[in-house]
Amino acid sequence: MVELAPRHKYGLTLTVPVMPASGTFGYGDAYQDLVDVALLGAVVTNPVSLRSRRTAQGRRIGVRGDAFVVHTGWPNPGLNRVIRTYSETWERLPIPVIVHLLASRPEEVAQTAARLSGVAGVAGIELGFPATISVRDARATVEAAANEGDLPVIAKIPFGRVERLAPILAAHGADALTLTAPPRAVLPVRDERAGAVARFMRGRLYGAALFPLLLDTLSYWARRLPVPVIACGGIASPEDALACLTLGAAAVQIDALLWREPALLDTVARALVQPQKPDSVLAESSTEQPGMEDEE
Amino acid sequence: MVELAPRHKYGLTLTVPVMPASGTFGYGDAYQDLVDVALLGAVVTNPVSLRSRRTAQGRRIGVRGDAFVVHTGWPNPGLNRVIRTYSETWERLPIPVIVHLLASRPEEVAQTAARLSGVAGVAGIELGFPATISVRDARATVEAAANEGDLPVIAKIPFGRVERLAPILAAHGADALTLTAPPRAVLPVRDERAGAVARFMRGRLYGAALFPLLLDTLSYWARRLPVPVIACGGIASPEDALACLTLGAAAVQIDALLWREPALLDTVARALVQPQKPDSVLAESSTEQPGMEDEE
Amino acid sequence: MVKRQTAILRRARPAPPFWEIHLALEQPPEPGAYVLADLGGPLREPLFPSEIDSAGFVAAVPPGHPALRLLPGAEIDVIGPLGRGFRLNPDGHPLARLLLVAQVGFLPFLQPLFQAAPAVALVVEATTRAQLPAPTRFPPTLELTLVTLDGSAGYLGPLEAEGAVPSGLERAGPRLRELIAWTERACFAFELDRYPALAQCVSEVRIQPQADLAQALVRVPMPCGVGACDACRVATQRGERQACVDGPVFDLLAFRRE
Amino acid sequence: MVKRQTAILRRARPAPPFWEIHLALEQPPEPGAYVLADLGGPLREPLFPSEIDSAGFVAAVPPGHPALRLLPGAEIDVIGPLGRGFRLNPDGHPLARLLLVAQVGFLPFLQPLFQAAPAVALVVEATTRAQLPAPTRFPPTLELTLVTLDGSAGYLGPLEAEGAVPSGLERAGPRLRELIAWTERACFAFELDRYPALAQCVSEVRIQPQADLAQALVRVPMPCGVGACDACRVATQRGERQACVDGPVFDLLAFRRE
Ligand SMILES: Cc1cc2nc3c(=O)[nH]c(=O)nc-3n(C[C@H](O)[C@H](O)[C@H](O)COP(=O)(O)OP(=O)(O)OC[C@H]3O[C@@H](n4cnc5c(N)ncnc54)[C@H](O)[C@@H]3O)c2cc1C
Ligand SMILES: Cc1cc2nc3c(=O)[nH]c(=O)nc-3n(C[C@H](O)[C@H](O)[C@H](O)COP(=O)(O)OP(=O)(O)OC[C@H]3O[C@@H](n4cnc5c(N)ncnc54)[C@H](O)[C@@H]3O)c2cc1C
Ligand SMILES: Cc1cc2nc3c(=O)[nH]c(=O)nc-3n(C[C@H](O)[C@H](O)[C@H](O)COP(=O)(O)O)c2cc1C
Ligand SMILES: Cc1cc2nc3c(=O)[nH]c(=O)nc-3n(C[C@H](O)[C@H](O)[C@H](O)COP(=O)(O)O)c2cc1C
Ligand code: FES
Ligand code: FES
Repeated sequence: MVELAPRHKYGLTLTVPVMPASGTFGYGDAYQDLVDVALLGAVVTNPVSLRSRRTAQGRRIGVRGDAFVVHTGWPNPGLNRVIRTYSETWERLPIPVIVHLLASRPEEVAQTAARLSGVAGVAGIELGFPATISVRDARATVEAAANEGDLPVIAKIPFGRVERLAPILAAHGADALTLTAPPRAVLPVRDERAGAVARFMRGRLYGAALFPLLLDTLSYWARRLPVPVIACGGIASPEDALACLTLGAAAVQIDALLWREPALLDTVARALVQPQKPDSVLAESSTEQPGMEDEE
Repeated sequence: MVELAPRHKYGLTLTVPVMPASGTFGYGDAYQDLVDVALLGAVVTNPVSLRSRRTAQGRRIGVRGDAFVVHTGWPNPGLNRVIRTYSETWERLPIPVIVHLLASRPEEVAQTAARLSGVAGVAGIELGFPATISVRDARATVEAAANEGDLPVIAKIPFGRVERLAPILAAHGADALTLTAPPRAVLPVRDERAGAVARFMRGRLYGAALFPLLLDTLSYWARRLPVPVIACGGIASPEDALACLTLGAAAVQIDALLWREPALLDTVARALVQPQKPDSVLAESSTEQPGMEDEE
Repeated sequence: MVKRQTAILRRARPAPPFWEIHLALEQPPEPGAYVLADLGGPLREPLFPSEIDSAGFVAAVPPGHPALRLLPGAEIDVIGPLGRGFRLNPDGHPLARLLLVAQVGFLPFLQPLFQAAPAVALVVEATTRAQLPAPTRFPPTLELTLVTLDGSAGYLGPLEAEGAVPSGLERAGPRLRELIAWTERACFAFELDRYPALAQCVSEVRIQPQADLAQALVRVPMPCGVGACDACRVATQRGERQACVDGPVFDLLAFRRE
Repeated sequence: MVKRQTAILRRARPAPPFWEIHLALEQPPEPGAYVLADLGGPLREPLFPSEIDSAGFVAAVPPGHPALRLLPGAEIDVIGPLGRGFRLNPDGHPLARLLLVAQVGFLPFLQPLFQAAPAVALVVEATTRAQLPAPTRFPPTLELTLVTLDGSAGYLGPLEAEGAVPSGLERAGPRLRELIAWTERACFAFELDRYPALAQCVSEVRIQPQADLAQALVRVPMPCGVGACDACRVATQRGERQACVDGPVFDLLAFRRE
């Protein structure tokens, strides 16, 4: 059992500290044939906006070694249609549903959070921000979500903005923080017809190579923030997930690496649900000060 | 021909905009059997400190997919011994030598820069900073290097600190900027004897997967900074190097990927020395506003 | 849909430039449907059947495809079958006449349909003569129409173009329309951006076409295959659809311009 | 040192747990020296010779080693030969007596020396009996001393330990000292952290040892192999040295504690 919203009146309790990351798992039932959601702690939905959004133009996927760039523009049919389409699924799911909201203007987020508070099965909100959002706007957005809805609010911090955003959002209404959203990335696009690199694509970067950056951020921030931290970014195995918990994360999100290996979600969940024996993986260092080989 | 220090009285002119990154190529002659340095624009030395530094304790190398973490502690015998050992090599090399200095206290950097100004073959200084250096210290360090020595000064910006450091250092004496130093990273270390993940290592992350992050940074910053920008981070091919130049970089550094493929340096140099024909790779977008598929 | 380990039975190159990879699979995908295979990259790759047999299916892939790093005997992990393939006899009664239309690189997607009806006509469009497959490669029952963009062989393409042509050449458009008028079903395999104009051709010839009269296979990246990632969305007349689950085969007329 | 393409000639497992990979190479590395091979990972891997022949050399690698992803016939890219290997006859005159001492996992590094002198003694230390190689694997001329850390076979290790032992067991230390007193040259292959104590043993037995009397192969990561990256530095009595170019074989006594 892990409590992701200890300061919230209802709380947000997970039996297992594992969930998919927003944008990778659909709205709850896309993976029903391949993933046993009952083993997970929660489901986080794909991003939802108040009004519908269309798919982005241009190249959607670019592969770079074992990393890849994804560019979708977060298409979705808008809040009301998402609720109409999926509320039955959410009610039926045996685990809490966290709806990821694309944080736009605070008034809109207020409206959205209020609307979601009544929906059965929905146990929390995760807010996603544009990568370059100002501290002021991010704070106003979190406050709006916390004040106008009655659901726990998780803020997903853009990559590279932890220092500036995380402490402030934790102080202004965020019940938990997800560290971090995938980094923004640019990749040359090979135009196969022209046979030359003529354009670039912009998108979010995924890959196991990002995991060492996540651990670096966790190693400094997880124990300095006053709210639970959810680790996200390149987690590729149960050992990775345990390393995140050791460095102070309360839970983990498995991101787009699950597309290659959907079973990763269940595998990680099974590994984390077992009580950790004293001599188990990572146990040596799961103390307050995990064993870094060198302080430098 | 590319001028890396247009504001400097001597300048720093390269015939080809390609060089190895500090920490990957030794002090000039380590790769003499495998790389034809005459093809390169410059050599950047391994980091040098005023006093000698010992090798770091603990695990030095950790591999993560196609990325890897390196932890050396920047061992070096100190400035005077480095000069004694390598000044003949530097004088003999047919290309400019840029000495990378570990930026510690401004007084030390002032001393170091002054000492290097007299050394034959040395055409510039690149300053490296601790990842968490304060803006004030970084600025004082750059000012000290620029005022006390008479060599062009390149500041290598720590990963994730571009926004806060680059504009200020460019305004206070940096003739050029290297974007960026490798990110700090943490990786679980599997203790083979114990058979369990018991510790973590900290170091700098290298890998082709970092290149999309470099391009993202360049796409925004290269044309907004008032000094030439040297691109560094995961460049793995001539196409990558051309993409950097297209996005506004004046030159590129090839980093630790050259360990696997030392020929990469010469390959990139050969590709960049050829005058680019109008219909060549990337030409379509080598305008002021390179073609991003989407502004989002 | 299931996830399972399968083996590569055989690799051959009977029809260059494509390589054929024979995969063992109990429940192979239907024509136009696919499996997602873990071929060692960070994302799975879709494999479409170019032949289906009792052991599994054959995927024909272009040179450089990641599947070619694997040797016969290699075990690979596939998820599938996935997606909706071609729908050839929706009313239950078998087809008499079938039209297949493809750009040459997409020919393997239609290959399992080469003998799907007593009368099958195939239109292949290539940039130039050298890219066209030898007519001997096709079953003799197939009525073949060749089209090149430079007029170096067969009709002059592109298929949807109109207007005057240099003497000695004949436009492909009228021939295509003839075949569309003739057929009971038409299956297209082209880059997505060709479909609006091809849909236009069909709707000009067949005034009140029934649903699925003309079908179009859409090839876009499909990282997840189950409707989770939204990377495969395509715009249709009825709104956006996911190629991975709503397709990859759509009613061609869904791509008509307003 | 050169960079070249080479081929894997053969793969076999005559001496489990190691796999033997036979590489074609005109100028193979000497015993204790190495090549850096591109085996598909982001960093090259060192390959040390366990046998050297006219076609090239054999590298014996443990299970799971990235070289095992490659099949015979595969082309690989190697840089080398690199580093300083064992120095067996510095004065030009051939050795009569040679001592080899290794932890069992490092045995392949010493294998090319098994017949390097008329009289060769080999000391192998393993955790337990099951890890020890069968004596039949060694040339009959080799004088074999087995050591286990749990006393399940041979002498009781570790080699450098002293003090009382349970009855029925015999400490390995005195036997090692005997052999050190006897030999003209001693070659060690252990984890780096064992060398200070082993150096201590040697300096206790041989009062004024000549340089390179005892030599130690150091296995640390060597990403560049040419002295450029400083990842392979090891502390010696004369300051830090680079294992890749100053070693991998060092004078054991350089690792003595002050
Ligand atoms: C050893 C260590 C000491 C630190 N000391 C301080 C401190 O004294 N005061 C403080 O406010 N913060 C400190 N930090 C935190 C650091 O400044 C970053 O805020 C933190 O790494 C999270 O990075 P981010 O906000 O950029 O988010 P991320 O998305 O994690 O950033 C991506 C990467 O950028 C790098 N990065 C970004 N900003 C910085 C930065 N300012 N410094 C170093 N790396 C950065 C990180 O390596 C990170 O991996 C420290 C971090 C570490 C690892
Ligand atoms: C489309 C776009 C619009 C931008 N608009 C502005 C602007 O209006 N004002 C401005 O001052 N800067 C802007 N930036 C710059 C941005 O804030 C970062 O400074 C820049 O990406 C360099 O990142 P870094 O300093 O963290 O260095 P890096 O080492 O490159 O940081 C690593 C990664 O962290 C991410 N990152 C770090 N900080 C930020 C941040 N503040 N915002 C977004 N991503 C970040 C980047 O994605 C980068 O890839 C913009 C960047 C982009 C790509
Ligand atoms: C209103 C708005 C909200 C956003 N919210 C998120 C978010 O929730 N999560 C995120 O990663 N990026 C968010 N972004 C940031 C990105 O800049 C970008 O829109 C998003 O990452 C789309 O990814 P793509 O590259 O797949 O199109 C948001 C952008 C906008 C305009
Ligand atoms: C005085 C000092 C100077 C530093 N200069 C640099 C530098 O020039 N380049 C860099 O990448 N990191 C620099 N660092 C930052 C790092 O925190 C770290 O010391 C360095 O990256 C060592 O890498 P390692 O992980 O291989 O030990 C410096 C640190 C100190 C203490
Ligand atoms: S491939 Fe992921 S939604 Fe279609
Ligand atoms: S391996 Fe790079 S210096 Fe030795």
